[in-house]
Amino acid sequence: QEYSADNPMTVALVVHGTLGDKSFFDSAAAGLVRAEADLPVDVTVIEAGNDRGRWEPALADAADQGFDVVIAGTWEMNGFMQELSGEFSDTKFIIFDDTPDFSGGAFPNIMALTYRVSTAAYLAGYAAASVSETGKLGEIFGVEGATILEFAVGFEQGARAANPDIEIVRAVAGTFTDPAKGKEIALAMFDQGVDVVFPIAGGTGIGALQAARDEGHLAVGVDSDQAAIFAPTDPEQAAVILTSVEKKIGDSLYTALEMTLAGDAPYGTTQLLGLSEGAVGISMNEQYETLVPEDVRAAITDLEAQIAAGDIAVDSTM
Amino acid sequence: MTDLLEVVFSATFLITVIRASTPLLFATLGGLISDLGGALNVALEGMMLIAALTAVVVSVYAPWYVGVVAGMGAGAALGAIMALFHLRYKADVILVGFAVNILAAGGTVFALSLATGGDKGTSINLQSKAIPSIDIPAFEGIPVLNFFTGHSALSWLAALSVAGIWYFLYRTPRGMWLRGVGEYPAAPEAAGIGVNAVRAWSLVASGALAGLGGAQLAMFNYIGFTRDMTAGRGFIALGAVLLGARHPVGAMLAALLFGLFEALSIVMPGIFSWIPGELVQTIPFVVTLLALILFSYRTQRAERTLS
Amino acid sequence: MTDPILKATGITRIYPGGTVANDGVNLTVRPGEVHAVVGENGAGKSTLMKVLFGLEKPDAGSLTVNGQKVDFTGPKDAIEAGIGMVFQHFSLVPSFSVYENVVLGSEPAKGISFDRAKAIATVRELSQKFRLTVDPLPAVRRLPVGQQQRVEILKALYRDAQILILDEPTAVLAPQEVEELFTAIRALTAQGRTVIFIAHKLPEVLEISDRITVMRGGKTVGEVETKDVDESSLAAMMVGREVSLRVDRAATTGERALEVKNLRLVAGNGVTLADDLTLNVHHGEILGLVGVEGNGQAELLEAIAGLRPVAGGSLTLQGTPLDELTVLERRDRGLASIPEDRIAQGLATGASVAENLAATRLDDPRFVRRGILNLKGIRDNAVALIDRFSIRVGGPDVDVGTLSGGNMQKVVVARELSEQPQILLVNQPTRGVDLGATQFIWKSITDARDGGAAVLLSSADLQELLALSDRLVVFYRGRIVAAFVNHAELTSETLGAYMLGIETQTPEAMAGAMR
Amino acid sequence: MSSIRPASALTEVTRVLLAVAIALAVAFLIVLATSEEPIKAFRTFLTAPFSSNRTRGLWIDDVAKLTLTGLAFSLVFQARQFALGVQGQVYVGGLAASFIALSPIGVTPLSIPLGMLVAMCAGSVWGFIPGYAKARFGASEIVSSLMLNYIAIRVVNWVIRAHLAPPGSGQLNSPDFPDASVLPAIIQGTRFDLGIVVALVMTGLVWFVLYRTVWGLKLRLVGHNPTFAEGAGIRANVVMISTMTVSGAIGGLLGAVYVQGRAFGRIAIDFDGNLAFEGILIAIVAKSRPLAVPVVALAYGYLRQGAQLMGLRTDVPTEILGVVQALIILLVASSFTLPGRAFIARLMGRKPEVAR
Ligand SMILES: Nc1ncnc2c1ncn2[C@@H]1O[C@H](COP(=O)(O)OP(=O)(O)OP(=O)(O)O)[C@@H](O)[C@H]1O
Ligand SMILES: Nc1ncnc2c1ncn2[C@@H]1O[C@H](COP(=O)(O)OP(=O)(O)OP(=O)(O)O)[C@@H](O)[C@H]1O
Ligand SMILES: [Mg+2]
Ligand SMILES: [Mg+2]
Repeated sequence: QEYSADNPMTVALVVHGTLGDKSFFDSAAAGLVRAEADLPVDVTVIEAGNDRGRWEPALADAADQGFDVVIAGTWEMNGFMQELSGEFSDTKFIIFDDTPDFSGGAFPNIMALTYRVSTAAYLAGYAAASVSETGKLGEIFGVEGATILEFAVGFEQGARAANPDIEIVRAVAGTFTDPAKGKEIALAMFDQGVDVVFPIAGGTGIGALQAARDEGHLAVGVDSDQAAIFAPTDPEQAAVILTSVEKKIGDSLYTALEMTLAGDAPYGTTQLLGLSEGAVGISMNEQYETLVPEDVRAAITDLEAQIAAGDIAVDSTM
Repeated sequence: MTDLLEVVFSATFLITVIRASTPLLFATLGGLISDLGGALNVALEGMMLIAALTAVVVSVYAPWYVGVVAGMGAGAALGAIMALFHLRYKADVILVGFAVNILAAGGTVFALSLATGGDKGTSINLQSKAIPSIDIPAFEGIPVLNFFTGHSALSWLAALSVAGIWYFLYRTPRGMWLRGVGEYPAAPEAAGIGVNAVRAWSLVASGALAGLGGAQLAMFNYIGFTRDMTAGRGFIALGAVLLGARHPVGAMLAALLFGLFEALSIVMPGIFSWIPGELVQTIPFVVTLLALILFSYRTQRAERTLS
Repeated sequence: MTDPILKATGITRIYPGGTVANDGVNLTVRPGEVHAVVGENGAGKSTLMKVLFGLEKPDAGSLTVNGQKVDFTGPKDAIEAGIGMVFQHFSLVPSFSVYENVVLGSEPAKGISFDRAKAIATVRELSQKFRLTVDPLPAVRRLPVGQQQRVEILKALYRDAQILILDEPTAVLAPQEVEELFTAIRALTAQGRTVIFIAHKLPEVLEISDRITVMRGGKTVGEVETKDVDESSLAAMMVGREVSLRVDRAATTGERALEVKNLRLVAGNGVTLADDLTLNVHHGEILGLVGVEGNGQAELLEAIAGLRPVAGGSLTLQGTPLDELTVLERRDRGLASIPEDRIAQGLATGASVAENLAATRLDDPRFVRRGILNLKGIRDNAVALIDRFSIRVGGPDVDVGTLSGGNMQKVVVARELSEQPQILLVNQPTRGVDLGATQFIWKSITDARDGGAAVLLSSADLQELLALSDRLVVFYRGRIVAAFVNHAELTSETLGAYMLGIETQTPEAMAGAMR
Repeated sequence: MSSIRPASALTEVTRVLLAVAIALAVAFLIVLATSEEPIKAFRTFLTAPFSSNRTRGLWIDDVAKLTLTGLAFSLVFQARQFALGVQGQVYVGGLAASFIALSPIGVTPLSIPLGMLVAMCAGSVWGFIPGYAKARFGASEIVSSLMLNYIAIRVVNWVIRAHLAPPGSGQLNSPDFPDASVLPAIIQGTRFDLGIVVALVMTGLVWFVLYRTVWGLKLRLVGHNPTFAEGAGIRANVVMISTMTVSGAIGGLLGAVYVQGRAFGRIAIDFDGNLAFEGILIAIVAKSRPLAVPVVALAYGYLRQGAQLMGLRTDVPTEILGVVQALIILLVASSFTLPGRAFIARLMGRKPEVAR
């Protein structure tokens, strides 16, 4: 089928939560907005909200409404998508951050995008441990979920690579929506000697970033280039984010739509995207250059190459 | 264990306790005022939430104190709405309170998305302001005295409010009216006091205080608004009212107790990493429950003693 | 003839629900007089007073005070016009002190603070001036009823009331206290104040008032000079017919039914409510419990009913110790109870008449089989009782809360007396109930007695006690201070002296009346 | 509380309909002011739930759940208790049912009934605690039941994450239940499952228990006047505790219907989506009458589903439903016809109406 500006491909992104997390979903939505501007696609973002009971209906509703491509993310939506893919065999589905089991030619209309995010987190962990003066890092989790731990294992491995004696404390906030709590946790961590925090906790994590700003400590951003997000409105906040572990969901979705339009998208397979594909990485921005010393940056560039080449095996939960 | 003790007795921990207690204390005082007037205010949660959003949005365009006053005003307005439905239209005050909570849960997200242009999670693309902390450099580093520096301006206001409310309740005529209305409304009614007016004002004051709590939460504890950011604090405050034996000083002690446990639940994961996070998070609620039972038991006995 | 200080013309008040409580009522009160308003229950007296005090807005009619037409929107306006009111039910904040209650609403202030010293001094001064002795400092809930009433009057005087409305002030007082109240009323009128006085006891009305307005069925049926009427002519005006409230006393009494020995009742804090109570009640007699409210009679009844723990001594029912039995087990043994407050204790308003009539017998196979309700049985029972006790009600399924007070009381009486009880506890059976219903309830109680019930009767109305009881015991401060076998010469004055602790019987005299 | 006033059924229904109409009108005004496509949005709101088998299934699934929570609240409200613990009971009940489903019994036909039974037991324990705390210590059931909700949610979430989720997956839900542990669908491929039957049976049961058994009569008498009930030989405390316990069992059952239902068929963290609380609204509008509960749930479930589909398909956020809910509660709970009544009752010497 040929799509054109007059007859665009209709695409729905089903967000199982809401936009405004400044990381995960916003990144996906931003990629699609870019796609809408550049490509003959018509994008609708559907926010399913935080009620788990509504996620499956939201996805089904999108399929039901006849969108050409339906996109959703993570293991939370994976199962629902697998169930729907049979009923809506003419619809194309893209799942990011998780994959179904394609063996035996199952799910020919699903394309999975997964990210070796631990590789990027490795680099961030290396940077964080290198700039830490106290030798103590803190991680704040929204919940102890798979996607969250994928960041943590890489981050911790990288940190140890930089400083074998590094001490890392973990805390679980139990929520992605309580920034006050994230802030308190970070403040408590700073009080216990932590000087770099890595919040992987959505809105809760934003509170932790704010604590770093207020206390003059450092933080590592997550999912998107969070320094860039804050720079226009809150430069002080941006100035303490030494780098971010980016999962370039938006970019990868853009590419996936491009391929779909061109007709060469590998539906029925998993795309494992890592450092070499540019789908994950750390933000090498102005703040990074200021906060991370020259020699560490050089070492990181080196490590990046080694990981890409497979010389360093980075842990993964997947 | 020694780690825990070390942390607990540090000045920063005490400051954390004060910070965590301040929103609770305001809400508790709010609950106290309306409870003494005879109306149990279960809407503290919703009032705080709406006040938090109002404070944040207003402080984008105005100085911080205007934001605080706006939050207070939003709470007071909700109190007035409650008064209208409860007193004028005779709706049960608990139901009215729940209506306010439901309105707040949905309405704030709706309003936030309008204010931020579609953001339903947080207000971080709004540049809201913070309540300044009052630092006394001379005290820093001096044991005991360092406890008095670095608190939010509203924490001091909260402490003053405790004294003010105590004075109001037990030393002024209007305070006497309020207590009389709560205890036996027929008496002030017959004395020509507008019972409904007193109740209405108590709800408005209750809302204003809860509003201050919301402002502190969104302009100091965390700077900005996120959905459901009150996270049950309004209900804990309700427990604190009962726990504080319906007295402002008791309310303060109860709020501090909860602040203490909230702060503990924050530092504990760093120290006892083996305890699951979810279980640590139950601490404030378990403490509320146990304290409630204990105090109810004691007041029950005290009341028997009186009759 | 002086100009009236207060004049109500054509007052009509229709309550939501359609009760015409006042129907074109006229009232003229002259300065410095004691003006009594009398009428049966529900005649509309209280409603009229509430209109005078601004608590009810009349649907029609007008009020003038001192020749000025007034239109009250609330008690505040009435107070400003110089009207004070003491309610049938006191309006005092229990935990507040006497002086706080007196000044509540118009407190003396120093700056923004309440000026306690001044309040206390003012209250002292007022109580001396009007001979209403009361200590300003204690909390009112610690005061006896008579003193609480003085606080109420002081409240009105503190607001400089020129016209003082007293709604049934004597109902709760012992005869001696009534005398004290009358002294105070005379002191008031001597100083130029006017008093409007409502009472059901006609001798009192005749003693204290100068003029009387009689109401019936929401209308004024006449205004007379007190000196021109006597008790029977007044009663005839009120009721519209002759009434007699005579009952026959029991000639014989049977077995001992209930033994109370050295009973001690204690509040939760250890304060003694009653001590060393010893008395017996026999089948076929009515034992009257005399005493000012709050002297332990009600607590004794509660203890017998099983609603209050016993701290010492014993209660024995036909030889069985009562203290191990639950409320239900006591009821199964034939205990029945007509409690003091029908709405608070006697009924489940909101449930139907039929459900209320069955509520105390939920183990009766007529009503419940294997935990399942027998709706027909419950209904049939109600239909029968409604008929037998002539309860005025639309049907057994009507919500009991919509009945009039007298009919509510009949529901309670019907339930408790539907089966012949062995022990009957009765507290204030006719409070707020009119003559017709009173007659019926008295008859029901004496019928139960004649059927063999041992009856304990407590009432604030001494006439009621004297009319019904075979024997009487007097309570004072939780102890029994006197006992009498009822006889024609026994007067309420005699009883009153014991009730107030002015006199105490010798143990021998008491033993004579203690069977 | 509700249902004190004797008002004819007809005026009651009129009042509720008026309240709903006003609430919808306000919602429409808000949509008009904020949406780019107000007409489409509002049409979606009002028609979408009935548009397909799938959406009808969603609607009926909600109705089943709303009915159960409405019943649980009605029961405690009839006894004049303000216990708000249904949410916590849903969690412990859901967890209990999941244990059965994930055990070897899970593949047998026994799984569903046994799961429901165990869930009811768990829920009743959770209902018993505030009841006992109130009867024995006088602890406010409002506060204690809310605290128990928070505790249940967190503890259950922990069990799911740490013990039920497939090890190492980092997922926040259990594996899917075996088919024998999932309620059969009544309309294939939709959420229209056995849950609605369970809810309707429960409605009949609650009605029967309340109006046809002696326990129900005692419960209502205690609700009307506990002092009187004591004097009549009914042990009010026992009734109070048992009421909260039974209501807890219904809450637990709802938990089972949640996890066994076609919507889930497994247990996940935070699974109730705050629906349990909406039972308060159902109970209020139904005046705590069990037979009215499913009717109210049917109508309210429709609005709820409409709001959600509007949230998915248009630019109007689902959260507008909060405004509609709040208005309905306010308007239904208010009395516009009898102002000043409580005040008169007070002066007539009736007990002053205490706030609760
Ligand atoms: N608030 C009310 N609502 C409806 N009806 C009422 C109300 N108050 C009183 N009534 C009714 O109005 C009538 C007059 O009552 P009112 O209290 O004035 O009588 P009363 O003469 O004072 O009687 P009592 O001697 O018993 O005090 C009665 O039928 C009563 O039931
Ligand atoms: N507080 C009240 N609210 C509403 N209606 C009331 C109230 N009090 C009384 N009524 C109604 O007023 C009417 C008259 O009451 P009232 O007590 O005068 O009855 P009654 O005709 O004198 O009967 P009885 O002789 O049994 O007292 C009754 O129908 C009663 O339902
Ligand atoms: Mg009457
Ligand atoms: Mg009267």
